[in-house]
Order: sequence, then structure tokens, then C-alpha cells
Amino acid sequence: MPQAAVPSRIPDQELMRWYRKMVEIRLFEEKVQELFMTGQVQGTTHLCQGQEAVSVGAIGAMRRGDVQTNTYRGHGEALALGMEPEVAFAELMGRSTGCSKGVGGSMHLIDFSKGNIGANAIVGAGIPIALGAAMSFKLRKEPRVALSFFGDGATNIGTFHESLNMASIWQAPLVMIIANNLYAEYSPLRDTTPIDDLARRADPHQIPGVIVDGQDIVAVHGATTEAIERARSGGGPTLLEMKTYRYRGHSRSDPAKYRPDGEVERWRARDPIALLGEQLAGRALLSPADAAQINQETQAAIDGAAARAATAPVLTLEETAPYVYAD
Amino acid sequence: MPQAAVPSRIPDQELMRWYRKMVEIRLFEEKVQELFMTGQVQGTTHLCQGQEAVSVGAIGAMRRGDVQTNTYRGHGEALALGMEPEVAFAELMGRSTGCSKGVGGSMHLIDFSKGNIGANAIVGAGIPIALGAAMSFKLRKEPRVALSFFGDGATNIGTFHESLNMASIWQAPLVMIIANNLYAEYSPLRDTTPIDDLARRADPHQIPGVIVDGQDIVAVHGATTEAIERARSGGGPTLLEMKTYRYRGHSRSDPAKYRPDGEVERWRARDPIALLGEQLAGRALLSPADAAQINQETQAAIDGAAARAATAPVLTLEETAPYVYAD
Amino acid sequence: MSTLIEPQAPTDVVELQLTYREAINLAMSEEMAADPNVILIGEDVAAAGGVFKTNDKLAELFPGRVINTPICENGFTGVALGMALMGMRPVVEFMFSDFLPTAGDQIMNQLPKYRFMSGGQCSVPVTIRSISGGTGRFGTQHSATGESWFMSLPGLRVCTASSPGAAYELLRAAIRENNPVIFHEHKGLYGRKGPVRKGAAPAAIGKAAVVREGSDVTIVATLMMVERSIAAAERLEGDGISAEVVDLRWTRPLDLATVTAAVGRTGRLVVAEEQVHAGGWGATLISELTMAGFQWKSAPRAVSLPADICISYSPDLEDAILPSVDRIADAARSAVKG
Amino acid sequence: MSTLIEPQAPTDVVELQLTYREAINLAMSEEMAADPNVILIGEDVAAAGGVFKTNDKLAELFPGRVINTPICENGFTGVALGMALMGMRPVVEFMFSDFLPTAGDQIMNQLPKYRFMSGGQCSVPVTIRSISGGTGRFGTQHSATGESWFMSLPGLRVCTASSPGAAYELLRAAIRENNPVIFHEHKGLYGRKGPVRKGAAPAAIGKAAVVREGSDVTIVATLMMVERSIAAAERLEGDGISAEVVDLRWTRPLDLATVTAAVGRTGRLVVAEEQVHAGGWGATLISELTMAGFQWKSAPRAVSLPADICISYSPDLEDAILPSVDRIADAARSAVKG
Ligand SMILES: Cc1ncc(C[n+]2csc(CCOP(=O)(O)OP(=O)(O)O)c2C)c(N)n1
Ligand SMILES: Cc1ncc(C[n+]2csc(CCOP(=O)(O)OP(=O)(O)O)c2C)c(N)n1
Ligand SMILES: [Mg+2]
Ligand SMILES: [Mg+2]
Repeated sequence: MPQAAVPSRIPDQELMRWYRKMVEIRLFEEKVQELFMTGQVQGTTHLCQGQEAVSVGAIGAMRRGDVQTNTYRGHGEALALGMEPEVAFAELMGRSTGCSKGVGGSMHLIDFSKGNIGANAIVGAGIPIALGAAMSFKLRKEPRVALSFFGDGATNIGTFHESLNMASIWQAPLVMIIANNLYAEYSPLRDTTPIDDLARRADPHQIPGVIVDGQDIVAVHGATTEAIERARSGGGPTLLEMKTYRYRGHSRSDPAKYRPDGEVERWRARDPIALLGEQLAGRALLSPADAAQINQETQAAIDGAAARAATAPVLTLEETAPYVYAD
Repeated sequence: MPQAAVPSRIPDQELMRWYRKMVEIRLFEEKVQELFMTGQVQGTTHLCQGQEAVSVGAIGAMRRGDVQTNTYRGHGEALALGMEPEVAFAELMGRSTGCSKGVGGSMHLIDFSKGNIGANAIVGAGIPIALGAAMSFKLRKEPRVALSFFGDGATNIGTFHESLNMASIWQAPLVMIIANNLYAEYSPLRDTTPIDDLARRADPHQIPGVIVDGQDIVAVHGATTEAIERARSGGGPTLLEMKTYRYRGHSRSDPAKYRPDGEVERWRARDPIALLGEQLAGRALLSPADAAQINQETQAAIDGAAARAATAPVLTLEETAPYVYAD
Repeated sequence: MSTLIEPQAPTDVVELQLTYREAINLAMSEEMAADPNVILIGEDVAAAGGVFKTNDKLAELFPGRVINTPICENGFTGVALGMALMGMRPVVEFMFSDFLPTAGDQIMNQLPKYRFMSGGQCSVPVTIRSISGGTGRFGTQHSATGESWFMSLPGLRVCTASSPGAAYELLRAAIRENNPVIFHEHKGLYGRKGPVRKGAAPAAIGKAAVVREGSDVTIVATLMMVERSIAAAERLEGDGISAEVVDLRWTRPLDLATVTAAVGRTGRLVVAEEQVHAGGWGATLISELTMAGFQWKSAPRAVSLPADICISYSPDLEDAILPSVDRIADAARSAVKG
Repeated sequence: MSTLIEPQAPTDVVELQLTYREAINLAMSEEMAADPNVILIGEDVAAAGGVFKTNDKLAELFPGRVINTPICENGFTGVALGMALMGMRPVVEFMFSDFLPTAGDQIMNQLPKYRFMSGGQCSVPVTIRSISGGTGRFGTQHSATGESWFMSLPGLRVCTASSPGAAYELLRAAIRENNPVIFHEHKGLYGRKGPVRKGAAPAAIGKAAVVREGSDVTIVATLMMVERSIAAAERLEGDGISAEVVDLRWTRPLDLATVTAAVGRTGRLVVAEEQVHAGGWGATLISELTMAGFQWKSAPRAVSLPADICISYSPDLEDAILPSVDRIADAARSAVKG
């Protein structure tokens, strides 16, 4: 099983941007939880705290024109792709100013203008869709790449394997990213999957499968950059397995009692934001005061965004009709 | 990739039985083709000539109480499990004396009393069904095993991978048998599948995958026996890849023009019946005259069976109604 | 849920007040206790008890018989079919009815046809318990009832449960049935409390139930629309309109006899359905009655989802799209008053 | 098929006599010539030209744009959706309509809802060409039309082609349509010859066609039932009955206007459908007309597949189960004469 190559040095500015973005995602998700408790967000949400490095690191490797699909646990990707928190909050509150006009909700933070071509509520469904996008690039000889983000649980549904096989025979410019957070809803990986290293699932489709430390944003970025550039230069698809963890339960109704004692703490000890913070501190780019200030600024921005989002109107049923059929 | 172990010595009588059964299948299929030409069999048929050793060798390793599912290309398995040719012909002719009363036809030669619990016209669909049978044995602690026969093309549909995964985590007493005949309809394996050795597909499900010479019935029997006995003794599932070939096109309407020159001839040079015949001749069990006589006797039996089958009545629509719902 | 800790063989009928969730749990535990061949499989059905917790304690009560699956609906539905062929009676849980299409092949080509294709050699006693319907703010891909998607398929039975009592008697019937049944539970009803006749006979297959008598108009409904229809009927009383409510219960087979008798009494029909009218049981009922020459006192009416709009996440939009008590009452009123 | 070797930009309308197979091939080649974003994917569509050879020569004419897939219907339907999002117009072939359920998720949860869930950010111009219907002696799992399976789904369009001319004009419309279309071809019709107006405008989306005029009774049909209905109408002439035949063409959306106008002229309706009545377009039409207060001169009738029997392989049984010219004529006769 190849391990990710040592990444080339990332500019300081870029690292700082990643840091801020991860903090934004972390605090955004906290706010979502709060809005849930007060009933401003309803239904269900699937928070991604703990997995921020996967979203921000991988998306940091995309170029303009590249696209990706993700899942119901897609807030991290949406924000990493540049969705304004206000727009995302509005979507979660069902407001017309949401990215999907409030018809989509938490599971469908989508913005085609930012390369975010789908957030899917059906496990596995986004993978062949990303492959289709990749194939359109290949057929038109455009130097573009498609990514697909999905979970460990999705590697047990047929569509995942079907997509690997097609991606391989067509040598599609596709990067498939497993956010292996060790659980599918209430099921630990080992109860539903006979192996630990899901990257192995690429092998019998003749695709490189790479295991990546999903808590280390520099590693995530490096491995994804390599896969994207291979895809862009005609080298075909890659399966990346990001070893990561979600701090919260599967969805808002899940207290996550099924976790062994100490597991959350072990993972928190390798928190992706803290890890990058240490690196930045090491390079004298981030003092504790800087970090506190970033937190504070971001929190203020998040709070403001949520407050503004809450004031937007809701569509009427008739106004949603044009979203069903295109002209 | 493990290769099949050297098989233990098979009694002469058993080898002779296999030989006769393979000849029966070969001539049965010839007769089906003929009946097709005269319109006595209609619709479509998928003949298995060239693959006889897979059906007879693998099924020879089953014990009473074991079951299997197969496909539309299932005449070989049906006969190997002991279906009378007359019953099979009657099914192909849509007669009430057919195994499925003539409602099933060529794609559904089924006989539960002989462990033949399904012949499926949907690619891949029989695999989880066999797994379910295997799981019922496991849950009830019965020392029984389920087999599933399917083609190389089926290894590209999701259900196959879903079944591998479940079979592994549950350690089900299941033996999955790929008859890799190098084509899925008009598509050569390499156009649709990025690897040659499909047994590899077991690997990321933590299941042994074994490559077997599907033209050598002793090898087929040996590998299947090993897999079945492992399953029976609680050792879990196995994926067997039988390298084989179909002499005819995919179905009756396919002249199989897509094959490279010389390919059929190369495979015919390793004809499973001829190979076993040589072994038997080497053991002085089969002279050329014996072989001719077996052929002649079998041909007479096949002709008689077809003629008798053709005289049976056809059900009325009302008579088929009870087959829809059980009481 | 203390009733569940020690499942007993059903003896006398006892009326309990249970939630819909508890009623389902009770039916499951009784059927599992009565027949060792009954097992439960699905995603997170064991320790977690299912996403809507209907399977609470079952894994403890019946060790080894509540089996978690990976996420692979087509695969595990095929597994259930194979188990059924070998004499088991598997119950399969689908977390959301919107996932039924991911098992489309096993549901449409295998379960209903397996016995037929073999010329009647086997039977397929599989029950799919599927969590249906709106009001949860789960959005476009998690809110379908799917109650009519498979109503055209010979070989299948399709059941819907509208109340705790109905759920208890219908689920036990479904599990005992020797043919594949898709059993729809409505996610908006799990918390509803109502009488459950513990120990009563399982419901009859394919039988609708008149749940409220009335003489001016008949409202036929399923799932959550049954309680909304009853509420509408109560409201109509104030207008001097007497509305009968029929819980259809089965969309395959359709109980034309009960519906015809009911509409025969009132001459007027409203179908209240949490689905698009096209291709559904409501349209089929109206067509069958009309083809049979039924003499309508006024044209039948349907309160349905709009033909050309999907369900949104936005709570306001979801509330607006689902048939409301008001809309049902209005339709019934206009059927009676024109 | 010499017309296909050199596809030309459609100019004047020329009437050709083509088979249904050739008409489909011509429509494909014209649309592929007209728009480089149109591509074809599916199992064995390229060199082999598809199992029913409708794609003959397309792979040579349009190198790289006719793409064979592995056997994985759900996967490759998702691929088509992804391509469509990026501006292509993929046509996907399903070898048999019975396989549509194997792609149930992409067909029911993705194609129709993708635009909606995004709040209208994208469009999904995917055409699924699906090979439907009986008469082939293909048995229980290869004979469905499936023409009504998806008619309840907002976001989708469902089309059926009954003749070479209709196939040519409808398929071109489907490919140009900016929403997902399931386009049903009938495997029993491929060899039929008929007039094709090469160069004519694509058909209107959602419009039925009156294919035979008549004054006593209206027969509405799709696919192979259209020619059987026309044959029935001819036979009825001998009895002095004038039957009108409507080719419904689309099961989503339903063209209620055309059907209502037609039935308005005759007052009597027979639906001739190669499907079970329950949950189908026939039931929906009858329901919609009845709900609209239509005054039937006699009760409408349906000639359908039996509600509770599957299709057999046995040629005699297949012939017996499919609606015949006789049964359609009988239904129409009894509608008129009582
Ligand atoms: C086909 C399908 N089956 C079941 C579900 C219900 N479900 C939603 S998320 C989930 C777990 C997915 O786990 P994983 O892929 O690891 O992603 P994670 O939630 O951990 O990000 C399940 C079972 C679904 N959405 N789609
Ligand atoms: C889901 C599905 N898709 C497509 C088909 C049509 N089809 C029938 S057989 C076949 C090829 C199968 O090839 P393989 O699995 O190698 O088996 P073989 O026919 O070679 O025995 C195809 C595509 C089908 N029956 N089911
Ligand atoms: Mg996970
Ligand atoms: Mg093959």
C-alpha cells in the first residue's frame, strides 16, 4: 500500500488560509448544533468536526474549473470551496437566500459556480456522478479533474465498486476521497467491513490506493495534489483514504454512545486545527494570541452570518416549481 | 494469488461419471441449438459448451443438502445437479412437464429438490441470494454450503462486491464461482474490466481468491472441494475464478464475430471433455470405441428426451396463477 | 416499553395504550418469540435499535437474530430472499423508503417473481419494513412514502400502517404471510399513542378498515393521511357533513370490496394521499370504481402531492406541500356541496 | 440503412419508408451530427451496435462518442448524470427495461431531483433509451414495458414510441429536451416498417397523437398496443363501429387535453395497455377524466395485463397474457353496445 509522498513546501500564506478555513468550519458546525437546539435548523444535520483537514486540504489542491461531489456531511467541503457562511446558514434555515434556495437543506449545500456540483443524501450516489463529470472533461479534452468525497460506509455499496471499475477502464480524471471516520451511523467500521485500510479496495480495479493521515492537512493536501495532477495529466484515477474521525455523533439525534472509552480523546489529541496550529507556531506564524483572535473574529463572522441568514424570506411552493423542470 | 492445491485422487468411477455428464451437457446444448433453428425453442438461449468442466467439477464437490444459484447460462449446472434432460427440454419448450412448468424457459432451469434454488436472468442477482441461503445454514448451525455460479461480466456489477463484503464479515459458508469465459455478451473482458485475474477481487474483502484451470475438471473439483469444505467447517467464503471459454456466441442471435482469429481453436485444443478423455485413456478407462459409444448412447438419450418433451401439454394462463402467490 | 421485556405467547386480548413505535416493537418481539425463523436484518437494527428506535431491545431478547448489515440495500435484500428460500422469515428494515430504489432489482425482479419463475417451487416470506413519509424536514431524498411504487407488481403485497393498533396487527400479518410484503411505517407517526389489542389476531391480508363511519362522503387514506382525514371529518361535522374514513391499509392488493361498499353508502369519494396522484392507489381506486360503473353523486376528488413539485427541506415548504386537514376537509366539503 | 452513412443537417422534410430500428438509428445519427455533446453509452452499444442493433454504424460515424460500459446500470446512469451536469447530452441504452430497477437510485432519486435539490442551479439532459415489452419469449425478467413505473416522479419525463415515424420524431425531442427522459422502445416493433418524415421537427414534449379518427369510442394506447388498437379499430368497422385511436406517447406528463378532447368526441374510452392496470397511466387517465366530471356514455374499460399473473416464457402463455386485437376490439364493442 503506497503511503503519500512527502509534500513540497506550502507557502505560509496558504497555511494561514487553511487554518482560518478550518476554524471557520469548526465554528460553523458548532453554530449549526446551536441553531438545531433552538429549532432554527430542523430535520437532521451531519456535522464534520474533526474532519476539517480532509475538506480543506483536498479542496486546496483543486484548481479553477475542477469540480467535486460530496455528501450530506458536506458543510466542510462547501465552505472550503468558498461558500459564504451566510448562504450556507440560510440554506440550513430553509431560506430563499440559501445556496439551494432553502429547498435543499443541510444535506444539499450545492454551488455549481464554485465547482460544488452535488451534495447527496444517498450513500454512494455522488461517486458515479463525479465520474461522469470527469468523463465529460476527458471527452472534451479539457484539463479538468473531478473529485468525490464520501465516507467509509460508502465503500460497501455497489456503486462505489462500479465507479472504481469504470474509472479505471476509462482512465478518467477522477480522485475518489474516502473520509474514513471509522463509523457509518452507529456501526463501527469493523462490524460492517472486513478490512481496516479501505485504500486496498482500489487494487482489484488497477487503481492506485493511497492511505493518508487525514488529520494532517499538509499530508492531505500533498496526497490530493499528487492524485489530481496525475489525473490532469492523463494518468487516470486515484483512491485516497483519509484516516479521520468525527467528533460528534452521526447526526443530531445520535449521542454516539457506541464509542469505546478514550477514543474521542485520542483523536482530539490529534485535532487537525491544533496540529496545523502547532506547525504554524513552529514557524512563528501563529502565537496563542493570534489563534485566539482568529477564533474570535471567526466567531463574530459566524454569528453575524447566522443572524443575517435568519432574516431572509422563505419561498412559496409555487416559487419552487421552476426548480423541477428546466426550460 | 493462491493457485489451487493439487487434488487428491478421484475414483475411476467418479471420473467416468463426470465424463458422461459433460458429454450429456455438450450434446444437450447442441440439441437446444437445433431446436432453436426449428422453432421448438423460442426467445433466447445461452449455451455453455466449452464450460462443462466448471459445472460438473464444481457441482461434483457438493454434498446432499448443499444448494447453488446460477444464471441464464445455467443448463450445465442444472444437468450436473441431476435434472433429467427431458425435464430440461420440456422447460425450454414451454411445456408443463418442465422443471418450472414451462413458465421459466431457458433462463430458469430450477429444481429446488436437487439443490438448484435459482437460475437468474439478471446479472449478479443470484449472488446475494446464495449468500442468504448460506446465512440461513449458518444461523441454524446446519453443516450446509451454498454456491453461486456467475460470469466474468458479473464482477463489474455492485451486487457482486456487496455480497463479497457481507459474506466476509459474516464468514458465511458460501463459495462464489466465476466462470470467466472472457466475454460478457459482445464485450471482451479487457474492454470492461481492468484486470485479467478476477480472483483478485476477493482480496479487499479479506476472502481467499483462487485461480483455477476451468478446462481441467480435476482441478475444478479439487479447488471447489477445498472451498466447500472450508466453508462447511466454519472457515468462511471463497471466491473461485475458473478460466474457461464458451464456444458459441453469447446467445442464439450472436455469431461471435468479435473474437480474434484462432482464439476458439486455441481453447478447443484444451476442450474439457477431450482433456478428461485423455486422462481416462491414460488410465485405460476409455478407449476411442468407448468414447464413441458414450457419445452415441448419450445422443440417443438426448434425442429421445427432446422428442418426448415435445409432446407434453402447455399450461393455460389460469393454471399459472397459483405460481404467483403462495398460500 | 416494559411490555417488551418478556414476550409471551399471545393468549387473551389485552388493550394497551402504546405508541406506534412501541406497537411495532411489540409485534416484532411477539413474532420473533413465536417463530425462531423470524429474524431482523438491516442497517443499525441491532445495538442501535434502528434509526427510529423501533427495534429497541430486540437484539438482547433474541441473540444472534438481529443482524446489522453494511450499507448495501440491494445486496441485503437478496440475502433476505435467499434466507426465505431456505425456510426463514426475514424482516428487512429500510431506513428510509427513498432507499427502496437502491434495491430496485431485488424488489422488482426477484422478490415478486422468484416463486413464479420456478413454477411455484418455493415461497418468499420476506417482510420489508420501510420508513416512509414527510413531516421530518428530511428533504427531497428522504421524504417519500413510496406506497404505490410497487403496487403494479404481481407477486408482491404492499401494506401501510396508520396507527399503533393497525401497525401491531398488520405487521404481525405481514411477517406471517408467505409472500413478500413491503410494509410502510410513517416516520411522522412513531410518537403517536393509541390502543393496541395485544394478542388479537393478525390483520387480514388485503383488507381495508372503516375507521370512522359517515354517510355523506367517503375519504380513503393511508399512513399519516388517515389521522388527517379523521381530523377533517371531525371538522366537517361542524358543517353538518358526515364523513366516513377508510384506512386503505394495502395498496396491493386493493380492497375494492370494502371501498366499493363504503362509497356505495355515500356516493362520494375523496382520496387523501401523501403521494402524487399519477400512478398511485388513489387513481387506481377511482378508475376501478368508474370502470365498474359506479354512479358518482359528485365527481371524486383527490388531495395529493402536486404532480410537478418535489418535496423541499424548508419546513414551511414541506408543510405547504403535504395534504393538510384543511385541504382534505375542503375537498370533502366540495364533494358534498359542489 | 444507407440513409445513415452520411448524416446531413436536417433541411427539407423527406418521407422515407424505414423500419422502427432504422428510424431510431436515423434519429440518433442526426442528433449526434447536430450536437457534439450528444453521446451514447451503454452495454455493447459500440461495435456490436446494441443487442437489437439500433446503433449500427454510430460508433464508426462518431468516433469516441459511442461508449461501451461494463455491466453496472446504476453506475453508468450516474455517469450520464454527471456528464449532463457538465453540459453534455448523454443517451443511455438499457438492454431491457427490466434492468431499469437495477439503476433505481439514479433513476428515482438522482435524475429527477438533482436540479430541484440544487434550487435550479443545473439541468439534466439525459435520455435513457430502454428496450421494453413482450412478444419476444424472453420470460418473466425480460418482458416488462415499465412505461408507468416512474410516471409519478416530478422532474422526469417518460416517453413511448409506437411506430417508426413516432420513434424518429420523439427520440429527437427527447435528446433535445433539457430534462431527463426515459424513452421506451418496444422490442416487438423493431422490424416494423413505416413512413418517417426525415427532417421534420422533433415531436412536442408531452403531446399525445390521434392516429386514427373515429366517432363511437376512443382507444388510448402506447407502444405495441397502438398497432393492435388500430387493427382492432379496423376490425370494428365491420361491425359498424367507428373507433378513434390515440397514441398517448408520454406517460409523464400525461396529455389530458388531447385525451379529453378525443373522449369528448366519442364519450367512450378503452385503454389498451401492456401493463397491469393498477398504478398505471390507464388508471390515471380514467381517474383524471372522472375527477374532472367527465360524463361517460358508458363506463370506461381497460385491456391490460392480469393484475395477479406474471409473464411466462412459454410462447402460448405469453400470447395469452398480452392484450390482443380481439380483446381490444371486444372491449371497444362492449363500450359501444353495452
Ligand atoms: C443508500 C443509503 N442507505 C442508507 C442511508 C442512511 N445513511 C445515511 S449516512 C449513513 C452512514 C454512512 O456512513 P459513511 O459512508 O461512513 O459516511 P459518514 O456518515 O461517516 O460521513 C447511512 C447508513 C443512505 N443515506 N443511503
Ligand atoms: C443487470 C443486467 N444487465 C444486463 C443484462 C444483459 N446481459 C445478459 S448476459 C450479459 C453478459 C454477462 O456476462 P458474464 O457475466 O460474463 O456471463 P456470461 O454470459 O459470459 O456467462 C448481459 C450484459 C442482464 N441480464 N442483467
Ligand atoms: Mg463514516
Ligand atoms: Mg462471460
